Amino acid sequence: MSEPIIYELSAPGRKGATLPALDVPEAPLPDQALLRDDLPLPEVSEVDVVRHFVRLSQLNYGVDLSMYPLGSCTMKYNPKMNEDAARLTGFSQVHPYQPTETVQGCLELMYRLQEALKALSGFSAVSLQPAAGAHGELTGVLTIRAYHVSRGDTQRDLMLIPDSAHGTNPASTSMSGMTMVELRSDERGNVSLDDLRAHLSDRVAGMMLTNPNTLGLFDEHLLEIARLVHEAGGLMYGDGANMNALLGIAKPAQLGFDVMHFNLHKTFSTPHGGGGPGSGPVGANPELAEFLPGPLVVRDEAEGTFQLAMPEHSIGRVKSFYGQFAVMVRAYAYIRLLGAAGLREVSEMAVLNANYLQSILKEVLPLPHDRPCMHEFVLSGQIEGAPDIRALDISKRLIDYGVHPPTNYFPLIVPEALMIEPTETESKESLDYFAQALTQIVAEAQTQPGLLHDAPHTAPVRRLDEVRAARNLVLRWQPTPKA
Amino acid sequence: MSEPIIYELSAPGRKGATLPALDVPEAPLPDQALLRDDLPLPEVSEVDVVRHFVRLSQLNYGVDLSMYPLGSCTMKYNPKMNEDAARLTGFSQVHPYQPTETVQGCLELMYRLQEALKALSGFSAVSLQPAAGAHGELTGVLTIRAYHVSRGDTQRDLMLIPDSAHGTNPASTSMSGMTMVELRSDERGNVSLDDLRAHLSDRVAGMMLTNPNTLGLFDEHLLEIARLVHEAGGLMYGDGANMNALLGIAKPAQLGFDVMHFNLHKTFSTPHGGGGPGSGPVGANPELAEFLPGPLVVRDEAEGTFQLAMPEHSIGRVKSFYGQFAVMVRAYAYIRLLGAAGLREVSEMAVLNANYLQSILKEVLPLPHDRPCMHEFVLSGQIEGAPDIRALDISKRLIDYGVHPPTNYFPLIVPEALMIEPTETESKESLDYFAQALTQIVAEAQTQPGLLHDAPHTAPVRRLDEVRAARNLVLRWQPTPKA
Amino acid sequence: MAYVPHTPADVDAMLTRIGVSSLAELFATVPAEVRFPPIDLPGPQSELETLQELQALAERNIDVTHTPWFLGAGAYQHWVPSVVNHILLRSEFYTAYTPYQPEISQGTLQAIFEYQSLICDLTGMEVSNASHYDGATALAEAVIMAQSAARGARRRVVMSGAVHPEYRATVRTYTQGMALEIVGEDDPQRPLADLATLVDDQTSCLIVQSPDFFGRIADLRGLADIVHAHKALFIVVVDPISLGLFQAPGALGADLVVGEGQSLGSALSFGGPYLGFLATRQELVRRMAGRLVGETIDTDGKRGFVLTLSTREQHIRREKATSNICSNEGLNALAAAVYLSTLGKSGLRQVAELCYHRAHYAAQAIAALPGYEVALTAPFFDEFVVTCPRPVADINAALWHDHGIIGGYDLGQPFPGMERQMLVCVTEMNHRPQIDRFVAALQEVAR
Amino acid sequence: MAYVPHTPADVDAMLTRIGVSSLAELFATVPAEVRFPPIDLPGPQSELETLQELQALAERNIDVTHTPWFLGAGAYQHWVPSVVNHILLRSEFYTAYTPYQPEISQGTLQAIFEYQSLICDLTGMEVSNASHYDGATALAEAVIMAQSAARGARRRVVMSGAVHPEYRATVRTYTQGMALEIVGEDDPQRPLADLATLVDDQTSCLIVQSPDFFGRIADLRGLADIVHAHKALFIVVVDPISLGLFQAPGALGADLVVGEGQSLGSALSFGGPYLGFLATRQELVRRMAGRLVGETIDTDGKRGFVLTLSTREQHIRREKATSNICSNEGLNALAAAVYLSTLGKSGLRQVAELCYHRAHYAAQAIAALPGYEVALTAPFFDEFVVTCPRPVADINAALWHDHGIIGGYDLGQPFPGMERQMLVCVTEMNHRPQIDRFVAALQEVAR
Ligand SMILES: Cc1ncc(COP(=O)(O)O)c(C=O)c1O
Ligand SMILES: Cc1ncc(COP(=O)(O)O)c(C=O)c1O
Repeated sequence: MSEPIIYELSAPGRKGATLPALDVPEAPLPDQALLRDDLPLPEVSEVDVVRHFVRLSQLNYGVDLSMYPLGSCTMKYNPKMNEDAARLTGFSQVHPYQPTETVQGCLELMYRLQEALKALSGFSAVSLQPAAGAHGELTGVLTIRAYHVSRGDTQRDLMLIPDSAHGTNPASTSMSGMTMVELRSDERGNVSLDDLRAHLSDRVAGMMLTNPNTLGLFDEHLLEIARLVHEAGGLMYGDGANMNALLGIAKPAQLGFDVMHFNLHKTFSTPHGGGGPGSGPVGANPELAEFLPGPLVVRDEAEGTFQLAMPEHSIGRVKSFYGQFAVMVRAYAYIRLLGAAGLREVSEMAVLNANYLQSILKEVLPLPHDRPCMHEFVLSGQIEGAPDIRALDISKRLIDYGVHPPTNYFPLIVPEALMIEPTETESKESLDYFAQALTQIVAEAQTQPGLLHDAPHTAPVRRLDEVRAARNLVLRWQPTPKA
Repeated sequence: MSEPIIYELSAPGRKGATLPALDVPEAPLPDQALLRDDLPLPEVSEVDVVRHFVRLSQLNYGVDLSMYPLGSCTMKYNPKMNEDAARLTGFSQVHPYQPTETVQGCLELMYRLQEALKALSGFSAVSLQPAAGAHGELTGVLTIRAYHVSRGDTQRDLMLIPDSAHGTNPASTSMSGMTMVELRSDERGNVSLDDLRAHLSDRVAGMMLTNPNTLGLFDEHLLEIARLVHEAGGLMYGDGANMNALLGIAKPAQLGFDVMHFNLHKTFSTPHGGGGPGSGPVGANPELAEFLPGPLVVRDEAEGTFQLAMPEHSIGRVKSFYGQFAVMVRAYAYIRLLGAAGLREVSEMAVLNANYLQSILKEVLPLPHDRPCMHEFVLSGQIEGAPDIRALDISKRLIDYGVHPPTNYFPLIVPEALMIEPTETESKESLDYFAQALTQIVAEAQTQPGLLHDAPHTAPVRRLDEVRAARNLVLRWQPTPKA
Repeated sequence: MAYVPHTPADVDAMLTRIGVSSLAELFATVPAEVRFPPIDLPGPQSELETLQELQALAERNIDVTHTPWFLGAGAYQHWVPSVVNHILLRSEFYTAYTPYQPEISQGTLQAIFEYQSLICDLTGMEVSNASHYDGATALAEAVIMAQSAARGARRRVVMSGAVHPEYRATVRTYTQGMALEIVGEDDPQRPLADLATLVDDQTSCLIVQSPDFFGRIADLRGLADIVHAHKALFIVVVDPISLGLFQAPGALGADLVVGEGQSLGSALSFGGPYLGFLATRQELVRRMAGRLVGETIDTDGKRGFVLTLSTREQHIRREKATSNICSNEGLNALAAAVYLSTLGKSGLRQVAELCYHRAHYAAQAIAALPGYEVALTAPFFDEFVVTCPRPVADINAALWHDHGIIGGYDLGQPFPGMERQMLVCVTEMNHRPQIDRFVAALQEVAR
Repeated sequence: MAYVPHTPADVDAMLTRIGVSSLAELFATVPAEVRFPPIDLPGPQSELETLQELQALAERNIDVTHTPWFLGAGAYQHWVPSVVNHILLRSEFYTAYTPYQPEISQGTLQAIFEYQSLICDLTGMEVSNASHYDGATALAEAVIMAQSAARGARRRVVMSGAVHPEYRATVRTYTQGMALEIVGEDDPQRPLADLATLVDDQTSCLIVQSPDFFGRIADLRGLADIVHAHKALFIVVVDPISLGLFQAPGALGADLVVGEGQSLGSALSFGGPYLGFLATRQELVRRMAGRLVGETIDTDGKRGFVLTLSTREQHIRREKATSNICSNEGLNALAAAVYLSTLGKSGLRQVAELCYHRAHYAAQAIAALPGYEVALTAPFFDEFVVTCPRPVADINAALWHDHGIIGGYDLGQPFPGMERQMLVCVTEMNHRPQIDRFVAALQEVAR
């Protein structure tokens, strides 16, 4: 049975909510032309709503059900404590424009989070305002732009971006008004130093680098890259999506980055919500700090109070208010519970898990870059003796084994990429199960490829026709016209 | 994939919880002989626990998924607001032995609930202590016993109970030390007046009657029955499981009952929890009030405060503390939101739903007592042309249609009983779907009985072997001995 | 109206189908003279207003999370991991009925099977049922089981006076129609060896509690032999958290172990709903009250769970059932299963140790206060008796009004003559600064 | 350690399989000189202590539920039915990623499809995307869409000064590298007809807000024609709750409708996470930023939902994508879908009416106070400007310190010169006694 659309459950006159009676005189309504006559929303009861969305939820797969090794997404367990913390009335029922004396708790939490991110990254300032990773990128790139502009270095309009980068990096660069230059990767999965040298010039504003990169590899020439870019007058932007490999292992600022975004919704365990909300704070070194978006939280040492303040040459605000506060609560709770030692263990176990799985799976599928990985690794879904099988088929078949597929077709430089990030919250048993499933699927591909082509077999729906969806756009429910 | 037992997920040294460090000096432990050496509990991580129980939950069917017409159980929608109310810190984090001045909010809520139940039932006192329906029965029967004993009427040791009664009625009677006498029902589903008259004597302590009875029928001689029992010196106990038919329709005290239990977990929408907690307050008329279990909440009119007090000749307490407080919060919230008008509408719609469904389904399956019903009705699962099909087969097949089966084999006086209680929270669409499913199943029974015998086909497990479970008792997990 | 999905058009169509012309007609069998009575209740109100009203009531209570707290006496403030409530909010669990249809109730059934297993391991017993209303009623049902085991032929029950007073009261209420003789309660300080001398061949059971109501760990060694020599049953009431550290009664010959499981993941909630647990030996299983979940297989041979031995229960046995209990405390049992799984082997021990060491730290500090006395000789777990220089009622009033502290339990309430005895409880929720503050406050309110 | 399931034995076995002898060896590629730096953070602590610490921080804030409140200005206190949070706690929803694997993400996908449908119906538009970070960024993206629709050939943006100041700031930040000329903001009181005269053939879009930042309902009639005559796009910023009562911008010729969806079921949470919505006409769909869910069928012909038109997005189009947005506000969009479904046709209208009538009641009462002025001529929804006898900063301080009331928004903050202007917000959460109390307090603090 497939679940109806909420509108299909509607019946005229049905109600889902009770509201207080009007306790003041009715005011006259303005000119009828300003008012709407029809509000075509559904009419359903509370029980309809609950059943509908509970049933929908059961059609979904989440970390709370099983392993979710979606590469680049750090789908770790989301501690339940954090959900409770974020829902405390004193956090959830607070207005952003209250007098600061009435929100000292919120401000102190933000301040402590800024400090913790600084401690982990080595940056000298952090803005919590950006709402997600890509938002942090735009912020960072605009910050770099503002820096150059402030120095009169206005010709710097190029951003170097490796071919392994996430699509948001080029897109963020475009939004900033700059132009991207793609750099090749070498056969060990590093940025090609030759290609880098070839593109350095006084038009280079900076470089956007993900490290460990999207192959899960720590660039072997990282310090050298940073030196070269800096020598050319450029700045290093860090895409911190892969920070889960580095907590207590290395500080990005010491690795040569000038500005970087964090993903609280990856590294710091806040739930991804089926597509957000995330949170993408940006850290910067002392030269760039004054350009960060604000307001930031500062501490008035004399009074012991916390206040909001705009950095001196801020690029401006990148959204309303102060950022994704309820996400920050969760991330702070996580950092506070684990402490320095716990966070380092997070990265150690994340990297251990990835290497363990890689050591097993490289015997099952091609591993284009065969060297120790960090928190994730990328296999190629090309199976000997099964030329028709694509990475997508393997992924869909994994669904039948009850685990979420890896990321497909990213990074672009690996053909039929299967990007696997187990995260530290998976146990050895869980990894062994995954390895076993993939091994079995590869065998199936060779003997019964139909099993893969027709997969998934056990999901709530069979394989969906994405081409049809794009050709014949149906983006909203509409009543079927009465015949 | 079936879900492992939590012990099967255990690994030595794995931890699911973090605890504060010891901040006081260690005290010497007592004699080793008083201490245990092994604590054979599972060792799992927090993520193991969450996934395990989330996956288990998905194997369950609840009201939040779809219709649950389990007769006699009043499986109505459980409003979400009530869950929030019961979890308010000021209710959930309060100790029963706090000074009463620090729990005035709890006491006032209990007081208001007592008053509301009195208003709905016409009784003059209500004890909120009993924990469930059966517990209320025991309370009520002991109250009746205490009344007779207090009058020196000690020979009264018989309790009249109709053959349609729920099994808890005879069981409660036995626990009180009294003996039950079963009364026949007549062909219209009423208590047989002749049989009643035949059993009245000065040994009769009282009668336990469910009204509407478990056939969903309002006894046509109710006032007469009460008169006869009272004349014989007996008292009328009401099993209030079916109160959902009577809110604002009739007050049990005015129908002749002397003492009755309410089921907050049925009539007043508190969730059943997969088998409790319930709550079974008992109401009594003025003569019986002094025997109720306590403490009750009384109002000090002078001070405007609320206090706990034991009724003068109380049978004693029937459990520790004051009853299922968090359940009371939910029930009170429900009563308060609906108000007098809303509660009457509850019963009206419950009765409307049952009659509507009965009017359709009596054309599909035999309806042994064909007259207007109250909030539920009982069909017989005997299908013409399908002699091998039992009520259970019909029920199991309903599972494949995505709805919960009715109650089976109760009441005992209807062969192959299918007891159907839709409740007022089901919409007409929902009832029509159910009727259609049952109609289709009856047709299947006649043409493809195997479909029913082998049902369910779509549940997490196939039909389970209950005989094997009882013969080969496995009531706990134990490690398989290492070979 | 809220929670009712009927539109006016629905109602009309349904009445037509039924063949009546009004809703009132549906109630024709209700005697006219009492039909549709006025109900003296306020009118409907919105969800928003209702929740605000309840919030206001809730805020008229003082809650444990905002106050230092030293009150136990049968209901305890213990840490509940966040996961517990998140699982309890899974509505497939809480909006289900008792699992009468096992094929769509495997979640509840397996969870209860796990609960039974965990209780067995904790208590050292062979069988646990699916729950009772609370510790008090579990004890009452255990006494009735002992009666049944003796086939009603033994009328004497020996019960320690150091069993929780409300449990003892509940046993008396439950058994008031059974003509039992309950002895041994008179002196709560009576040594157990002494108490055991009351057991004779007319005795169905001996009931002791450990830690007892006064917090003392009882030495149960040898008692089972005495009881069994008289073919009676040995019933032990325990605090489940103490079993993280102390010997399981099963290892000491208990026949029935019962107790209050509130500490295992249920909120204090002003006294309920709580969780009665009851565990026993395999041979008594058919006399056991309550529900039991057993393992079986489905028609494909796959493991599954069902309610079993229902022939003991009232649906089938009616007046001959082992008990009348029907709805029990399923959701609290689920909470206990989640709690015990999360804490696990090392976590439960850690909780018990924190309670033990902090309680002893507090006891020592209070013992050193002028005017206060603490009996430090008998072993105790997380509760102990303090003899105060003034009546506990006065001390507690001063603690609350002047120091914002909720003191211990006033033993003068159930035990006339003990008005100066306070039962102090210290758990893992009371950290050292809180204990120190309590001790300092006690000193100040000494006179 | 918490949240990490590895036992020492696991770690050993895994290291062996990998072929290294220590964890440290796994990090050999990290330059030795910066490897394993000390981290200046406190040590680990338990869940109990962490939650207590957070609770203490939370209690240092004053929250809306305990205080009369008249603050809006872009973030609103509205009633959220209990069902919303219960659905948000379904962890199949909140622990999922963006639905890249549609076969196991139908829950998220269908919910977003429903969200898109609801936003279309509410705004009167044809297409909605799956969300933006908030209202401000939705507006910035709408401006970029307008640029793109003009193929980058038009550099002028006409924006009303009565658009939320933080939205205007965000537009400027986003577009700072795009060499745009943004005009019209200088005078927030400028009549819209006047503003429209700034639209020329170099203009990509006209941006107005209704209700505007000062609460006024704008009469949008005729504006679309002017804008379209110049082949520019008409962008309207709206308050979604006001659409329960007021005309949908889609019916008034808007090309893009954006706004803050926090009011639709998201908590205030000190400013985030909120929900940006963006809806447009069918012909602009390929220029649209953000995710889109579309209907399709599976291989059995069964209805299902997928992310679609991803060719617009950065995974495929990279530097040519319509936007860089990737993670958006999925869970807030789910909240909005649940909220709008629960309130429904009649409920949303009722909420809007309560806001409207109560705000007008308050406005009239305040207008009657000596020293205060309220412009009652222009139609408004639930916010209005009060001219105070003293600076708003002083009035608010007195309201808070002497009366425990959080007053309105100080318009002097964003608009120098408006220090005596207070933006007062009244919603269905402010019942009459609260309003009366506020009015009385205003009178008292007048000097
Ligand atoms: C490497 C990388 N960079 C950037 C992003 C964008 O982050 P967000 O989705 O938070 O905007 C992602 C998201 O998956 C990513 O993997
Ligand atoms: C008619 C009737 N009486 C009594 C009971 C027992 O109620 P409880 O389960 O609350 O003990 C039930 C329960 O189903 C019932 O239906």
